[in-house]
Amino acid sequence: MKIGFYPGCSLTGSSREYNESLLAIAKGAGVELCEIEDWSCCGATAAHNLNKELSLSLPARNLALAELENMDELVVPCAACFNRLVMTQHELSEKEDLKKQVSDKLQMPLKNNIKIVNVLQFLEEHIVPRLDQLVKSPLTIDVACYYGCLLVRPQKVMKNERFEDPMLMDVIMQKLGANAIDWPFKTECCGAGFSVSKTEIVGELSGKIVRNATDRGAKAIVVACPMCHSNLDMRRPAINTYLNMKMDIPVIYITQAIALAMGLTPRQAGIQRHFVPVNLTVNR
Amino acid sequence: MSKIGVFICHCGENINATVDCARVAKTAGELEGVEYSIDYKYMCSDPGQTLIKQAIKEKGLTGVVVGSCSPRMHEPTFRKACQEAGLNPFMCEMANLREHCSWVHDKNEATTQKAIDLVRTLVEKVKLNKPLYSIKVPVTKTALVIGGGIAGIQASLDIANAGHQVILVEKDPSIGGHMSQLSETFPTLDCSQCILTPRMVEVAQHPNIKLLTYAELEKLEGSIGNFKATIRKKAKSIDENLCNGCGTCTTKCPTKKIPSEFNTGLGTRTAIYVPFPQAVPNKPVIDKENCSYYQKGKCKVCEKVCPTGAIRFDQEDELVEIEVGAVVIATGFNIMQPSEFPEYGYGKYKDVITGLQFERLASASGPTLGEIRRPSDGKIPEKIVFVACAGSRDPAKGIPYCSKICCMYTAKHAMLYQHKVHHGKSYIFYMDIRAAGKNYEEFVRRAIVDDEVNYIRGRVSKIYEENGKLIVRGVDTLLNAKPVEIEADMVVLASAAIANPGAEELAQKMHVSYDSYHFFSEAHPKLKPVETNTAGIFLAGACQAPKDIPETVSQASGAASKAIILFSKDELSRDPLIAVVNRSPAPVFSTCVGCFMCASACPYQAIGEELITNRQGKVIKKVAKVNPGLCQGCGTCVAFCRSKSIDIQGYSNEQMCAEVVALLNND
Amino acid sequence: MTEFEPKIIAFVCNWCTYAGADLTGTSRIKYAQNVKIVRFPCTGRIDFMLLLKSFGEGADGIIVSGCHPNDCHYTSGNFHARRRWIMFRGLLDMLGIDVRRIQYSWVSAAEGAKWADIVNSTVNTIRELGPYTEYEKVAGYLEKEAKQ
Amino acid sequence: MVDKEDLSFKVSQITGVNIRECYQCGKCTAGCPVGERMDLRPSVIMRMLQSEDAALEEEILRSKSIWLCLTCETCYSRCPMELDIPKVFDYLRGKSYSEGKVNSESRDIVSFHKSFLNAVERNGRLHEMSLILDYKIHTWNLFQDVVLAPEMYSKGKLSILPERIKDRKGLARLFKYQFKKRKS
Amino acid sequence: MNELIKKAVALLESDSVQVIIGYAEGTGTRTRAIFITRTADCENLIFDSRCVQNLAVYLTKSEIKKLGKPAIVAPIPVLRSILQLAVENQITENDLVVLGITPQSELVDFESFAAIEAFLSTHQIVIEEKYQETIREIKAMPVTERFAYWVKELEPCFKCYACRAACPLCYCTRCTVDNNQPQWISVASHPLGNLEWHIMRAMHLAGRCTDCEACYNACPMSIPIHLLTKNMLQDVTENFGTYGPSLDKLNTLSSFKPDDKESFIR
Repeated sequence: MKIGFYPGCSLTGSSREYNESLLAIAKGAGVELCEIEDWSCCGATAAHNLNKELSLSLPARNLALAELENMDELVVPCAACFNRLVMTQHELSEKEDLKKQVSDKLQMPLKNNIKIVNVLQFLEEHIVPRLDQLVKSPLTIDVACYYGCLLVRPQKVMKNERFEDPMLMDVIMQKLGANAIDWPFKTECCGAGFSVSKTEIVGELSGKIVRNATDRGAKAIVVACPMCHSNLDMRRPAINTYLNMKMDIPVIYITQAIALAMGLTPRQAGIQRHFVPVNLTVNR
Repeated sequence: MSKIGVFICHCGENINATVDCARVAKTAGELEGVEYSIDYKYMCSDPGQTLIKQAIKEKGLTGVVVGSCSPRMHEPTFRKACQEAGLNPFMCEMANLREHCSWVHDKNEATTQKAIDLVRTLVEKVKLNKPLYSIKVPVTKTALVIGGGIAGIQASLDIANAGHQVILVEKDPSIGGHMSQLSETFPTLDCSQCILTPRMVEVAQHPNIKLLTYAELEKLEGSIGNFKATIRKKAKSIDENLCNGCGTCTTKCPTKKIPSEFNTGLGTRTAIYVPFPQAVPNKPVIDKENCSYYQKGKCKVCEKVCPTGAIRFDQEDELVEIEVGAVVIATGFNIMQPSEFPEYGYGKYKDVITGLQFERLASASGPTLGEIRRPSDGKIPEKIVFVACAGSRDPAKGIPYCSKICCMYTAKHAMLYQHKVHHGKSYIFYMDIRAAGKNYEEFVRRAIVDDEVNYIRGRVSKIYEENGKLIVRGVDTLLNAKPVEIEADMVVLASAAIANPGAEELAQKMHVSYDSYHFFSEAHPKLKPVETNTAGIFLAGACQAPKDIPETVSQASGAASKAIILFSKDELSRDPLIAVVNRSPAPVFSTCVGCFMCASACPYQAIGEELITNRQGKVIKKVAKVNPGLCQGCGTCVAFCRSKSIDIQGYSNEQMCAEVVALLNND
Repeated sequence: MTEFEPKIIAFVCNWCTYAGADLTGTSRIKYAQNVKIVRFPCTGRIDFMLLLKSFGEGADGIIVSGCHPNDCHYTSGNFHARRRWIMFRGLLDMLGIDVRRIQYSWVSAAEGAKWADIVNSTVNTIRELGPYTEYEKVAGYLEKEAKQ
Repeated sequence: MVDKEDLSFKVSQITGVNIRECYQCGKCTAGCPVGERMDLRPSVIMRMLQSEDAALEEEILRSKSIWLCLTCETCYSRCPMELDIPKVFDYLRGKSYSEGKVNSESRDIVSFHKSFLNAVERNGRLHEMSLILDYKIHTWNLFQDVVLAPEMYSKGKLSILPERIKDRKGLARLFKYQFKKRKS
Repeated sequence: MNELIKKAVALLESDSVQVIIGYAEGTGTRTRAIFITRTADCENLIFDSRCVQNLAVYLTKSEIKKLGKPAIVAPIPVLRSILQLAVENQITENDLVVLGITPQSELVDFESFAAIEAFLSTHQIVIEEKYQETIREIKAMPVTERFAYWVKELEPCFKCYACRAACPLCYCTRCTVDNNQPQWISVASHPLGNLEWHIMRAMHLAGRCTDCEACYNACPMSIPIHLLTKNMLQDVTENFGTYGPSLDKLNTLSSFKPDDKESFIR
């Protein structure tokens, strides 16, 4: 089985540590990820908001490339890219004429049937079954698993049974030895694409999330989305301004948590790249 | 030879405006076997009917075709007219020249030609009609009432008071239903149990009512006037004749932590229990699922303490067969399940409760003795939020309909809360206030104006807990859709009324139809609101659709009166349009080969066996036989029979074939 | 040459579609005259032999209609009918009898407009398919015989 | 002049969302993370579309709300009528943008999106540094985030040189391309 | 098949049965059905691959019934027919002794019909690939061409009803084709009458036919009427799941599921 890999732009830049930690655990677990040759940006919210055509053709280009490389499934760790790819696949599968138009423009065949998986689905299928052997130093802290919007919505396409209270990440964290707390902000929005243009909105929305996690005793917030991460971590000054207090709860990627539990060094997991210092040695 | 009379009705101008009635009559008159043909302005009028009657007598007609409106309209009229003139009523057929012709086509040659075709078709059919005679069926004057809530209680008392026997079957250990759980009732705020319990006692003491609690319908066979019901009496594990209801066993039972169904999980009960103090019958049952003896083989405390020796651990379910003439279904409703509200945290947060749970909190007989205390810590909530339409009018949750009772009980809940917690603040999120009923609107206004309940028009999107408060995120659509956040101590969801689990299965057992939400369907939404599609089975209360107490009681009395009307005659007369298995001279006797596939296709189990014996009494053939009391005349067996050995009177193979041939050969 | 007027026979149950067609009338919704109704107690009663007979007698098209699933007055006649139609349709298709010439439908007593729509669309379909000459040729032997 | 086939009709036609199904319960607004900040809240916009009033429709296209929407889909996931409000907003944004009706206070959001697409058009992948520079030039918002950049760089989160894809010709084709327009 | 002969002798000697229905040498290389009432004739019994006639047809014939209780030599197609006849209330377990024969030509005893069903569950009806192919080809024809094909195929039929006589499931006292009130189908062997007859025959076998091919083997004109029933068999499997006679399953057409799927009802 050939597992394709679409990193997306963030993972080559501001979310480099997400990429590093994912590849590190895949390697550690002996799972090969094949990066799509010459992949391009999915268009993100920008194309989605301004240019309907691009919002379909950009993701479709990557799907077509993955098909050309005969990939059986495609891992898309960035939740935003994942959402765009899945939504594109969904829309094109419902509209045959549109699919043909896009395929013509790409000058590539498009079967539009590749299985697209997000990082949690990937972990569940390929890493979780091996966790028993892989976990060397269990994490013994209380964590708040934060899913954000893009992994669970729209419910009709994502088909998550517990879209108000997803549990997949919680289950993985429990397997790493951590205690995933029950909290109500799992799927609240962090402010997403407004990081640069409306930073004060991010401050408020992410602030509420950070505050609730802290209030409920979490010692770290675990995420699976570069946008969520940059808003909760890099935008901490805006958060602190909104909350009028200094919050120091760290935000880590689920892949980093696994990497650490597997005994990789914090540097291998890319922890040093965070704005909010990470110290996970606090015992419960 | 056939002597058919054809009578073409103009229906004023209704038919004649587009169909040339005179020509239809004239053309029909030329058909072979037609003795007499005429058109007339109003065939259903007295003179019109006289025309038919006279023709029957004077011309010696053997069959009649009336070309007029739909047979669904006037077939009984014209058949009766024929009968009065001495012609067997089943020798009369109708051609539908109005609904199926003149009203749906423009005036032209093709329309008249179609009318001629329709008349010719029915003429060919009627030539093959045979005189038929109504079937008389005796009536068993006992009613089966299923469900012992207020609907079943009312229906039982009405039928019993009319002098007929009633068997009331209730699945729980006590009758009383949801009404017994309610605190006070809108719009008068009288205590629910105070008005209900006298009725419950009346049922128990009525000489004409036989009460079977802890029992369920297992099977229903037969048809109107003569049903045979099998009732499963679940083992109560006590001898009811010996038990005197002293209650020693329930106080001594060591298993005490079972969530009480009656108190909607807000209180507990023992394994041997009486659901509530006023229960009828006031005798306990053992809940086998939770009893230590049944589960682990040890205990028997109840047996030791019982002064009359009434405990029977070895009791088994008992099946009893009863014969009844009518059935009233009064199985009530249920409320939507907690798992359906993930965004409201129901099931996750203890202080998010349903309206029914609030009823128990507000009830003087409830777990808090009528004080409004929240389930998590027993504190009196200072701020309480009611959410109307929790599930109702919500297609995404599978319930597009309005549950009808929530607007009123939510107003009542807020009112009761304000009466009991004077300094408290209450909020109701609502979409519309539906208060159509006597004194209902006034009641809601009182809640708003006098009791200062805050009505906020908008739905709640999410409820979550933060710092010990329930944060309710809603909206006020009347303030330019301003988002509203309330920090509440308790939230009450007016969760949707849904059909009882098992309603579908019960409907199938009784062959009554049900809607897509599993509420039982009435025979006609306007004119037959208490009848079902199955004759002799009637509906009462919320099993048909959500409804409040006054409406339920009215419908129950309606259903009861339908049963009483049925019982007012000693025998029923039914149309003889039923299936028959053919008979032929020896040695064939019948062309039926006895494969009995018709029997498995019959929806009414109306097909049985008949043994054909020779003179020495030796069985020479086993063939199918239709029970005329059970057959409803659908004809499924007829279409299925390979050798055409079974046929249906009034729609026989010959008749239908003749119609097809006549209809298609018009040149 | 006059336009081809399809001859269409409709087999309907008394409780749903017949009543639905009555409602079409009461609602004064117009439809083509080509379709003529034969009333049956239930779709369960509609024998496949009658459908066959109809083609033999020169029908260009057939409509078979009854209560929606779960709405049958006799609770299950329409379910039996549906199975029979599935099998019959498969057989006819195998034999090259044009299944497009038989329109099956569920029309309830409340669906007056749907009945008109079924009638009109069936008439249009049959109009497009033209007279059922292939079958007529086969059935024609009968007439020839009769004439001889 | 009121065009009977105007906005609400087109919305329904193109998005497949039947505006008439909205019964104004407000659950979308109640759950919207930016509902407080919106000038026209989701349920109000739905109501305005139902009105078929050209003046109100114009107001929608010029509103801040459509640009404030985060497309978090919370409204859609909880809507009792299962109306895809985000899809409606997508359409409204597209229309507002193409007709030059973007609210002046929302131009920074649009500028950001434009800068983003510019950056992608150049290289095929997003180069965050270029994006931020481009955005700053277009909005004259030169000092925003000035503190973040050095730290990002020091943590290895900003690369100076962009990554470029090989098939830039194919990419250019996509950027030029417009779907065959439906009859409008 | 000495074992078979021994068994037959024993059955007749003990008077457990009065007649053995089996196969014997016929003219030329063909085999024929024999009805043995005397032990002496038992040695005529044979069984080999040439014995393809479906003997179950005799179980419902009154002439055979008169001879007394039968034992029947039953290879797989016969076993299937026996089971279907049992389902249709035409025979009971006490009415006959079944001398089952496996595909390896071994003799098996069956205590009950249920045992036959259990045995047959490991020998499901399978439509051979060559027939599937032919059916696919026919169905691929344009509809008018397909109709013409069948009209032509059915043309040689002269309504000898050998197909009916050979079919174990055509046991009606009076066939509908012989019913003239009403005249359901044209009796003459012209194209319409032939078409109607074969449609009716196939429909009457819907969900019942056990694919023994006796009809086709009996047809003097070798009309491929078995393709019609094989096609129906495929339709049954496709639409309603598994196929084959079963004691506790209701017949395909006299039963239903509320969620039966179709795509053609509007």
